[in-house]
Amino acid sequence: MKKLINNPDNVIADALKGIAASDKDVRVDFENRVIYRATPKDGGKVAIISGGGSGHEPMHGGFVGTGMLDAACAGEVFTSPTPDQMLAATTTVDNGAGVLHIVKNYTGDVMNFEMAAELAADAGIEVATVVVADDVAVQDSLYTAGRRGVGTTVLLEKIVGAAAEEGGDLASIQALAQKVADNGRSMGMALTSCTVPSAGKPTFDLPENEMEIGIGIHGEPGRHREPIGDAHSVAEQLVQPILADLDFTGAPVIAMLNGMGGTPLIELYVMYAEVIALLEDAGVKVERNLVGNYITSLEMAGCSLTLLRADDEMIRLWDAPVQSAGLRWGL
Amino acid sequence: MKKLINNPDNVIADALKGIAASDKDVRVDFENRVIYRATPKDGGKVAIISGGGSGHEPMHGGFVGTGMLDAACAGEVFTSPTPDQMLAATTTVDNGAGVLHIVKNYTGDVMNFEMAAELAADAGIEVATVVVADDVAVQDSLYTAGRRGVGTTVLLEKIVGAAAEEGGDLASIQALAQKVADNGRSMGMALTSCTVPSAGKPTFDLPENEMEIGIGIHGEPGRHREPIGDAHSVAEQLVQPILADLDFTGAPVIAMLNGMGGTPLIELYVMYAEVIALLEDAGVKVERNLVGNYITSLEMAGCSLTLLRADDEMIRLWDAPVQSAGLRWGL
Amino acid sequence: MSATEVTLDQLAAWLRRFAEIVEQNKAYLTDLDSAIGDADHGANMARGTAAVVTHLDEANTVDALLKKAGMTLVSTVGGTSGPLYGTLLMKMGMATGAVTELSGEEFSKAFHAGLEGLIARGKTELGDKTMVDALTPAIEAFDAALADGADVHAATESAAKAAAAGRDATTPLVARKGRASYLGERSAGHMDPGATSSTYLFDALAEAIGT
Amino acid sequence: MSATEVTLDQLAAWLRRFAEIVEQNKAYLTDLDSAIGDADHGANMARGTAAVVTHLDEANTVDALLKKAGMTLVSTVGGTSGPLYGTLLMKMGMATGAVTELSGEEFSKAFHAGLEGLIARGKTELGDKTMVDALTPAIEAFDAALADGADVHAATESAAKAAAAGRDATTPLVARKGRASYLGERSAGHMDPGATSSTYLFDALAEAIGT
Ligand SMILES: Nc1ncnc2c1ncn2[C@@H]1O[C@H](COP(=O)(O)OP(=O)(O)O)[C@@H](O)[C@H]1O
Ligand SMILES: Nc1ncnc2c1ncn2[C@@H]1O[C@H](COP(=O)(O)OP(=O)(O)O)[C@@H](O)[C@H]1O
Ligand SMILES: [Mg+2]
Ligand SMILES: [Mg+2]
Ligand SMILES: [Mg+2]
Ligand SMILES: [Mg+2]
Repeated sequence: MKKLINNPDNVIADALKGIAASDKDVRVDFENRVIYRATPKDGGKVAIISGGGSGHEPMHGGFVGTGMLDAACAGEVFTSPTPDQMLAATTTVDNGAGVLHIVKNYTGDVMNFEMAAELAADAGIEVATVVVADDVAVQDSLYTAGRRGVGTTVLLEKIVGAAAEEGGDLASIQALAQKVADNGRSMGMALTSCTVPSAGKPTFDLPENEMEIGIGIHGEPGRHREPIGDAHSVAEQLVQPILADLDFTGAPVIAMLNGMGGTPLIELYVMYAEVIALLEDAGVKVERNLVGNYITSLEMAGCSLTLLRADDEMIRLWDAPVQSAGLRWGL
Repeated sequence: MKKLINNPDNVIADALKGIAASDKDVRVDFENRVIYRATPKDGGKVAIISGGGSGHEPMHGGFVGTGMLDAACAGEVFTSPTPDQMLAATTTVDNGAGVLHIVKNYTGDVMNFEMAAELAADAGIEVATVVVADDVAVQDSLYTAGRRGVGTTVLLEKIVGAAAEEGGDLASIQALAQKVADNGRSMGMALTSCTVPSAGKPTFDLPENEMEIGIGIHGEPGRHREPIGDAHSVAEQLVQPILADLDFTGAPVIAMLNGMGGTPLIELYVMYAEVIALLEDAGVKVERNLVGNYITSLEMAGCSLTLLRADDEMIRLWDAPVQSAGLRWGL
Repeated sequence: MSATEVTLDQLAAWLRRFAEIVEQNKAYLTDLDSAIGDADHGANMARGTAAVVTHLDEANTVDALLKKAGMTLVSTVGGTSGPLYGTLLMKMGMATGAVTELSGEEFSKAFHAGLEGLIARGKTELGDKTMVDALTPAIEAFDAALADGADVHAATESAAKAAAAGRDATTPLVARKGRASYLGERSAGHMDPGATSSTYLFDALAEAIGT
Repeated sequence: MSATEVTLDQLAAWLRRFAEIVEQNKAYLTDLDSAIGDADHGANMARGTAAVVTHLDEANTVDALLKKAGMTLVSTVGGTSGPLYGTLLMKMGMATGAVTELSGEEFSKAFHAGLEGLIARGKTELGDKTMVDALTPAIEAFDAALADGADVHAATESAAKAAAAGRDATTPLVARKGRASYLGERSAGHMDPGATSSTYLFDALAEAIGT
């Protein structure tokens, strides 16, 4: 295992120290492993909390800041945080206007956030929850855990964060969050596996000439394997299932081409050129975009595409100022 | 070779398409492979140009924008651009106030920029040049090519870009650039090799339990190999040679902990925590920092540390607004 | 010697032994989770059970012991197994009362309460390829053995055997819950990690009561 | 047949053959550059020499041919080898004048002019472990053969042999220029990639004039 770490069991604690040392705009609660804004917004702002397993940096801690999250809970690598952490975060950030929990649709995340919400409600805090389940790689059905929550989470945190900054109330923020969740779709692929530090070896073996289509951000196997294609054919395998799942024409679209952590930026640009050409052919109008590492899977090489069928209001909120380690503009 | 590309010979052309599609703040000259600001600053501003081999993204193209570069020339992967490219860029951006060429100290880069400067001078354009040679891994001597230019380039482009934005003249800008170059030091290491697309295989083999200390950003071998240590001992091997080379106490320091392209952000934070602890012990006061991928080496796993012994003026210029794909704040 | 009661000490020994077996099989659990999940089940269970062990001396009653163990799992594990194993033990504790030993019947009642809580939390059914597929037959076998007149120790041995059979039966199944469900048909042919760690719960119990 | 002149066609054939040999040895040159450089020398030289070939028909005189070839290398290669090989050919062209053939002596004069330009651009000396270590002995051998009364073809064959010997002699050297110099003592034991591509220049010349 080739990693720049100390003890594999201390990766989260060690990384939080680095985050605290490098980012003066956040405050880290080391005991509860929660990252807060250094200067919370005062007044009756709805607070926005997210969290999940670590190993997806900059998500979520890197999105704590003005115009985005109020707090993020860091779980162990690929393991959802515990209810205690989320309860601590919820209690701390509540301003009386209520708290939105942004949850990615994994059994663990959903259950732990659920328990935290129950405890917070007990303590008299109003909590609303949005669950992101946007990964079209997963064949959805009533009898499964549903789709995984992936890239749309990033776009949702930005848009909802801006709305909260403007002073929306909890009900309207939750409705907006649900709308974003309903209109986002993602699809990912991997060239190589990630290695969970405590496991000490790659989660899966992918032969030198193969790729995995439909990979999850925790290294969960995807739809199938096949020989590595060129950027153009990989782009087709990301774009097609997304467009087959939801109509993205006739609305402004926000696109994110996301690196899984081990993909050079130059390759993401090559992929983005292919993706945008396919979307243009399909009559999809991308009005805003992100190209880079936003929701990663440790050192995995690969990428994912997220499309959000937005509206003018979402675009306006997208453009609103944001100042976090991971996203920063307009301020 | 596991890469998201089409034909290995077209990587630069393809990536430039993606850059043009994703970043509305730049304009790409595909023929000359130059990235320009979409809206050049008018008036008599000194123009700042950089360039070099590709594969180090976001450097340099990602640093084109308000408060930083006016243009960047993209060479083939790890191959300096040609004089034609730099001449085209120089001619285009010159406003009458002259042009600064930012060059990293590699024989190819120096020679190609030199030829471009000769041709530009012939065309009546005032060109000044700063050469960055900050890599302490290289044992310097009068009889070698000198030190490699690495991370200080990023800090220099930011600081000098801000000074040019404020309207400094070419002589003062060149003096500032030289001062930054003289006061920056870097040291890097790798856990894995990069793979040049046209080569099709890793530049070097590094056994599963070994790391290379003093690696270059083109996969040039470093000082030595040794068994992988923990983050703490790796941090020591980066910090010590830098502090041994220049006194960083008694001045505000800007630190950059840079990922080589394939290193997860969580590991960079673990490393940064170790680095900052060592610097504190040594009495070095880090006033500003960057942690992330800024000057990469394709998919190489590893990191580099850059320290700049700054002064109040440099810190002020560092804090000045910048709006580029790779660095963005204050705007 | 025929054991009719399970003592507080035996229950503490049970959780201690559970932690040991999990620690010994940490890499194996993670390997199973690598195939159809995210390669953390071993680390999750080892972290949680080790934390449970540090609190075993604090409890003077069975309910306190089990509730504390459950809460410790919930607050140290995270992921899917934290809330589920945590709920199992917490609900067991809530079902026993402040006693210092349990009869076989009382133990069975606690198990059922725990399993029900786990199933409610996880919204699972038997056959979804989860830990429930090992826990359910184990508890049923425990009951059946007691009904057949077996002592508690013998009943835990039956439970352990049934848990193992339930675990083995997860291999051909297509997962319908948890992370493995994302795989669809590709989840078939792999043993479920959570069902595997559940067998350790009964192995540990049989050992703790046997000694 | 004893060749005393080198024709424009032979010079075009030379550069065409150089491009072929480079293309055939592209991976090898890159391998050599991987060991002590940045793994691009094969791609650099192949890209540049292929571009040179597309312009060979445009020139009617030796100087035009060589200058265009040199400029093409400069504007398509980049890196270290672009300006250096480019300067070599440009300066050779500047030294010949608008002729359609060169005598052995004229060719030698051109070579010297080219090498001088290259050395001035690269600030190198013999023994720095660069292409100069193959080019210098090759040109000296060319002169010596002519002085010994050899015809131009035989002289190019001597030059090619000397280039190869010069290339081999780079192996034990510690690099003092270029990217390999960063390695210090670790550069010893590796053949220089640029010296290797330089030998192809003379191999190609011997073949082009021999035919
Ligand atoms: N809904 C559920 N109900 C019961 N058990 C479940 C459910 N979902 C998953 N599991 C169990 O959890 C195990 C995985 O646990 P673990 O790897 O620790 O959590 P995660 O999947 O969050 O990484 C699975 O092997 C399965 O036995
Ligand atoms: N200063 C110099 N003078 C002459 N030749 C040089 C010099 N520096 C390097 N070289 C030659 O250039 C070769 C490397 O060329 P190439 O790999 O194309 O360029 P780069 O080093 O820029 O990647 C070396 O093998 C060496 O022969
Ligand atoms: Mg997990
Ligand atoms: Mg090069
Ligand atoms: Mg798991
Ligand atoms: Mg090279």
